[in-house]
Amino acid sequence: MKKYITDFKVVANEQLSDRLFILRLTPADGSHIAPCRAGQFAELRVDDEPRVFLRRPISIHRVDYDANEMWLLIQRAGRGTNRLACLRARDQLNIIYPLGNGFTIEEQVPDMHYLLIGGGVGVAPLLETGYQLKQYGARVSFLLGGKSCAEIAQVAQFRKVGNVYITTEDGSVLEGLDCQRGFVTQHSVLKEGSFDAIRVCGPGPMMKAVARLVSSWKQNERPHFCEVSLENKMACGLGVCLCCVEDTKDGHKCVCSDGPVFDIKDLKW
Amino acid sequence: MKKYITDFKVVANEQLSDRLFILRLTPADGSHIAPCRAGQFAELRVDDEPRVFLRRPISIHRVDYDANEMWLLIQRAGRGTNRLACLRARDQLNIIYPLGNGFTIEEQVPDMHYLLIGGGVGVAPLLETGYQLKQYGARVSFLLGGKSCAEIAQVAQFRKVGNVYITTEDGSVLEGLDCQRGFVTQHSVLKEGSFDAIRVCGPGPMMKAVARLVSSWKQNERPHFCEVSLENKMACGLGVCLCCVEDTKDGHKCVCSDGPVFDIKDLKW
Amino acid sequence: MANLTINIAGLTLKNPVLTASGTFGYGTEFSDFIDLERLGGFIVKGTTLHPRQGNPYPRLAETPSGMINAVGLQNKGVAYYIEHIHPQLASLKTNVIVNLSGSCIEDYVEGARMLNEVETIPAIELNISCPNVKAGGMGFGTKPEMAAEVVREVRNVYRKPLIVKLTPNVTNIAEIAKAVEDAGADSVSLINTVLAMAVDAERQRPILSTVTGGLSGAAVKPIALRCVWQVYNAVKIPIVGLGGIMNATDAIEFMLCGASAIEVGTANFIDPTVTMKIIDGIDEYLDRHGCQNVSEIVGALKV
Amino acid sequence: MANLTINIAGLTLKNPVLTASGTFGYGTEFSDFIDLERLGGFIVKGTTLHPRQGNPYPRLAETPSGMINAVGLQNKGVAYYIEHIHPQLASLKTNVIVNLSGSCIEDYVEGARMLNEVETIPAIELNISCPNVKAGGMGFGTKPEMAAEVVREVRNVYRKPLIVKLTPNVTNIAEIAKAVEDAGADSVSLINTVLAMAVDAERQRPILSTVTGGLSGAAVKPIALRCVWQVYNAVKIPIVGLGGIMNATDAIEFMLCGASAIEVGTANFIDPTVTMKIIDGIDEYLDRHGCQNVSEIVGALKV
Ligand SMILES: Cc1cc2nc3c(=O)[nH]c(=O)nc-3n(C[C@H](O)[C@H](O)[C@H](O)COP(=O)(O)OP(=O)(O)OC[C@H]3O[C@@H](n4cnc5c(N)ncnc54)[C@H](O)[C@@H]3O)c2cc1C
Ligand SMILES: Cc1cc2nc3c(=O)[nH]c(=O)nc-3n(C[C@H](O)[C@H](O)[C@H](O)COP(=O)(O)OP(=O)(O)OC[C@H]3O[C@@H](n4cnc5c(N)ncnc54)[C@H](O)[C@@H]3O)c2cc1C
Ligand SMILES: Cc1cc2nc3c(=O)[nH]c(=O)nc-3n(C[C@H](O)[C@H](O)[C@H](O)COP(=O)(O)O)c2cc1C
Ligand SMILES: Cc1cc2nc3c(=O)[nH]c(=O)nc-3n(C[C@H](O)[C@H](O)[C@H](O)COP(=O)(O)O)c2cc1C
Ligand code: FES
Ligand code: FES
Repeated sequence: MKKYITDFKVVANEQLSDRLFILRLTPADGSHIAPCRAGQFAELRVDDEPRVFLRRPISIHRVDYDANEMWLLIQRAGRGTNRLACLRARDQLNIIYPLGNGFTIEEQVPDMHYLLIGGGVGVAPLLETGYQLKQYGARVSFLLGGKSCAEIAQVAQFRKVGNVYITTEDGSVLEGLDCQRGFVTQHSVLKEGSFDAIRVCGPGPMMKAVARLVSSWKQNERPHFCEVSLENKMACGLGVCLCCVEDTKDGHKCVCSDGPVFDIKDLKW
Repeated sequence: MKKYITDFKVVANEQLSDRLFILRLTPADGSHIAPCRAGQFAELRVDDEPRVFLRRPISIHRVDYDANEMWLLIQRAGRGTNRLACLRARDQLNIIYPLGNGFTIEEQVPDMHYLLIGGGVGVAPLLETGYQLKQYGARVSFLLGGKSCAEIAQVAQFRKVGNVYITTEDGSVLEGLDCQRGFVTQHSVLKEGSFDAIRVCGPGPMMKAVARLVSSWKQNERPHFCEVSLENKMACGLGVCLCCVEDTKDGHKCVCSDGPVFDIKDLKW
Repeated sequence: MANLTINIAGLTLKNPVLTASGTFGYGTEFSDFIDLERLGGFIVKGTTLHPRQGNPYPRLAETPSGMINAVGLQNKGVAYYIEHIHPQLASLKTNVIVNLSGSCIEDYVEGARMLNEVETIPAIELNISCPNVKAGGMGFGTKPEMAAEVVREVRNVYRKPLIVKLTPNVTNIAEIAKAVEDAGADSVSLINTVLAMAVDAERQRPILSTVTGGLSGAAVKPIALRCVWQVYNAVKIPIVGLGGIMNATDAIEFMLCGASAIEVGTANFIDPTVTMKIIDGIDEYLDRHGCQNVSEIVGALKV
Repeated sequence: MANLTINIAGLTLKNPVLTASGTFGYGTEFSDFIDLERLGGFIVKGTTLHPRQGNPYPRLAETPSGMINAVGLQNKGVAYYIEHIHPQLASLKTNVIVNLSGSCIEDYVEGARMLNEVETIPAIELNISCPNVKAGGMGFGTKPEMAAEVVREVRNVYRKPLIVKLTPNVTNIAEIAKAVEDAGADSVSLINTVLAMAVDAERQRPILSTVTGGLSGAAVKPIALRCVWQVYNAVKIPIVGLGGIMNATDAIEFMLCGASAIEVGTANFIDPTVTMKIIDGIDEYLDRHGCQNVSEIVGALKV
């Protein structure tokens, strides 16, 4: 897919909580947002922050082509994201996008039921993924985990797209949703045979737990049955510096260009 | 004099022209501004600008103790001053002040007539100098030079303190003032015997021209008859790094701590 | 519009702007952003005779105005490059230069011999300065005799322009440059990365899997400029300057210090279009300073 | 409140935070901002046997995350220091260490002999690494034999703790450290500045009067950490680490890599109170990590 380097203008910066915020962006020159595949990401240049030298990779949370807006769901983690959190409407942001491969969407099999599992800010790429899957006629459910309900972002948005199941470590619940105490792998919805494909994005341990759970399942024999979106520190985001490698069964692969999405069968987990 | 490191809050940033602006500052914690001597300067930390590592020295333009405000008159010169130009009301600015020695004010001789000569942004320290001289009962006149009238800043402010004489290279004039075409050294007011002391701040060639002109005068035998305020790149502003030296008759002297004000008789000009 | 053409080591560059090995992949990754054929040339990823998996993860640390990498020459080997990658680049109307590394002299020589046979590879950059490999790499670049020996042996089998890439991690870089010049190098490029380290204080661990790695980016520019200047005063062969070049002004500073051409590395990560801006900026500078030819500014520093 | 006391080379520091020579004047310039007696100690301006005017102006260039200086050891000489400056500092309840430089071995020895007599000077830092002087300076620090010789000669006349300050501008800093250890140094401090250069592209001139100068500040931290780590793995004497320390985390990184104490240099220019924040930050870190003594983190890096 063709990549672009574009100045975006901040339409709004919505603070969801102390640590989470959503940047709604539109190209500063009024041009159209380029087509993005679900699960792809963007590299943001963080200006005005002396301690940030490299761009920061952020998943594409949602592309609203009608409003010509790209949404990014971002968690403050350090210098770069703290700076981004200060952006105000009309500020500009230089972005390279769309990057990486994205989740596989089985375009030939329209009635598949996908479970999209997210933890923490890892829910970010799942919203656009849900929308795109629905466009191809798939059924979509979300399983979102967090320490407490308050930490699970964008639940209302996810409910617009499909069923939402929740696990919380503290047992807190959200009205009207199937909330269970524990980790995502412990939710009763996550059972062999219930879903045709699984897509996961979240903390490494969570993704590994899901991978362990599903790898004995029969469906797991299908290609792309379970895909995970990995993170890694990145310098280029373009597959040229080889800094972001994951050690796969096929040797070192770049998370930025061979991933961030990998089939768990290709990983050494 | 005791030095302070203080967070100031921007009260207002007044754009005087494309290149010149005035920052009106007050201590963020509401404390009183420390006593400053005329001709002293401050070291400003420029945040949020990756290409600025060191502080920037800026003269103290005016201290209004009643309003508890310090004014800085700044000209955009590069990365740091461009950044400062973007400051908005309520932004904060970390400042070390007051630094350097300042102009000599002859406290024992109250009826002296001082001529304060300024060129370009070099007029900055002269406003506070004028006020302090008047406080000691001295008479003050200003001789301000520039390419054109439009480039001479703060004329109205200077008129509140004393007579203002102007030279412009393009011959442009300001209503009601004695404006002459040429350089400051060519203004008719600048004549042997007219003034008891001269204080100069401006571009190096201008200060040297004044020094050359007056050094044959009889008054020049008085100590502190003609003082100039020098510039130099600075790292510390405290006299410890020895980066900002001027080669004087008494060897290398630090512009930041032995100066910025020097008696022309001590310089190798 | 000044004439930007420059000759180095028998190689004609349409302008002095190259890209640095390991920071530009095989060029094609940038074709969405820039016109590769506008470049003076580009230098592909570090290549070794045998394939290498490189170092374990983590390979990257961000530092003030720079970054440290510990990639360790991950690549598929010279044969694979010649057979599968180069054919896609061969028709590009620019110089596609191969960066050749090795862990012993025999590997360098064999790699160079193979590359010598490929007509569409106009030159090689001999990397005797990689700080990220255990055997060889920088080892060859830190001793004048060793550096001279590998260059001499490669020179025997390699008939085209031979650029030797030097490390700044030495007491006297001019001495190394002189040694490789005497051994037959047509040009030297410098600097490779500066040996460095980053620590995660909270976890009390090194950030890189290899503990130390190579520092690049804006932070190293002052060191690189000094190296170019020292080498310019010691050798007669043309110099390719690099290290922390982020914009046209930086590039011009290197040329004033004696570089006939420059390479852009880490800056490509931050702005993939930066090379085009640098070419335009050099052009504009030459016009402004009344220069007809870019060569007029090479070594033009007034001291 | 962990115990911050640390012993280096027979010297007791109430905490590991010192200030670097040439960046802290004679300490008193900072007394408006900090309580000097809270410091583990400070190292005064580089001092030579004979007075020196230093280099001509300009002496300063700003660089990405750093600066280059070319001061060239401007100072009034050892005798003047002992007679006029030291008496004002002698009563301070902290270690006032003198940084001694020289352009020949005799000068080092004579200076050390004089300083040895002053009871209130608890130690000297022997600067064999200044890049900004023509004769001597860094010259002594780049060759193991030369370094060893000057240390041996000084050791003969100097009976108190002797810290030798090393330059990073060498191929193998561990080898130099080993040589000075063998020659009798009680401790090594590193790094001095990195040889560097800055150019004014518009004026086509070097920015510094001396063309090259010494790079310091945040930009050099990754290089300094690497040097400390290399030396820590080579010598047994305690290490004083410095180079680009801007905050407590940086300081802790150096200690994890093997520094028993640290020096704060350029950061003093940007925040004159930074040393106090570093002391507090180390204290807080030790508490958070459950350490009783600051010595527990020295060399604690898990590799
Ligand atoms: C493909 C991809 C997609 C991502 N999508 C999102 C997203 O949609 N929303 C979001 O909030 N975050 C996302 N991240 C993580 C985000 O890139 C990091 O949180 C960010 O780079 C941290 O930068 P910082 O300057 O704020 O923190 P720093 O000050 O650089 O570091 C703070 C902490 O974050 C860690 N960190 C730094 N960079 C990364 C990285 N690239 N990956 C993981 N940890 C890192 C550091 O080790 C440190 O512990 C994504 C990462 C990748 C690789
Ligand atoms: C004691 C003193 C008082 C000063 N008072 C004022 C004042 O009241 N108002 C004002 O506008 N300016 C004043 N200056 C000058 C001001 O410090 C510089 O213009 C400023 O530091 C430039 O920083 P920059 O980041 O904007 O420019 P940079 O990007 O750093 O440089 C832009 C240009 O300015 C030159 N420059 C940089 N630093 C200095 C410096 N310290 N002195 C002279 N030239 C420099 C550079 O060589 C370059 O050509 C004063 C300087 C000194 C030493
Ligand atoms: C991620 C990365 C990989 C690199 N790989 C190589 C390599 O394979 N061969 C080589 O000679 N230099 C390699 N280098 C060094 C660069 O080519 C260049 O010499 C160095 O980065 C300094 O230039 P810069 O500051 O412009 O990046 C690499 C640098 C980086 C950052
Ligand atoms: C302006 C300046 C002057 C210096 N003078 C000396 C000196 O006289 N003697 C010395 O050993 N080191 C001197 N240094 C080097 C510092 O002590 C220190 O080794 C170096 O700056 C690295 O530390 P930093 O990055 O924390 O500044 C000087 C450094 C600077 C910036
Ligand atoms: S970040 Fe450079 S290859 Fe992935
Ligand atoms: S700026 Fe450091 S001594 Fe003047």
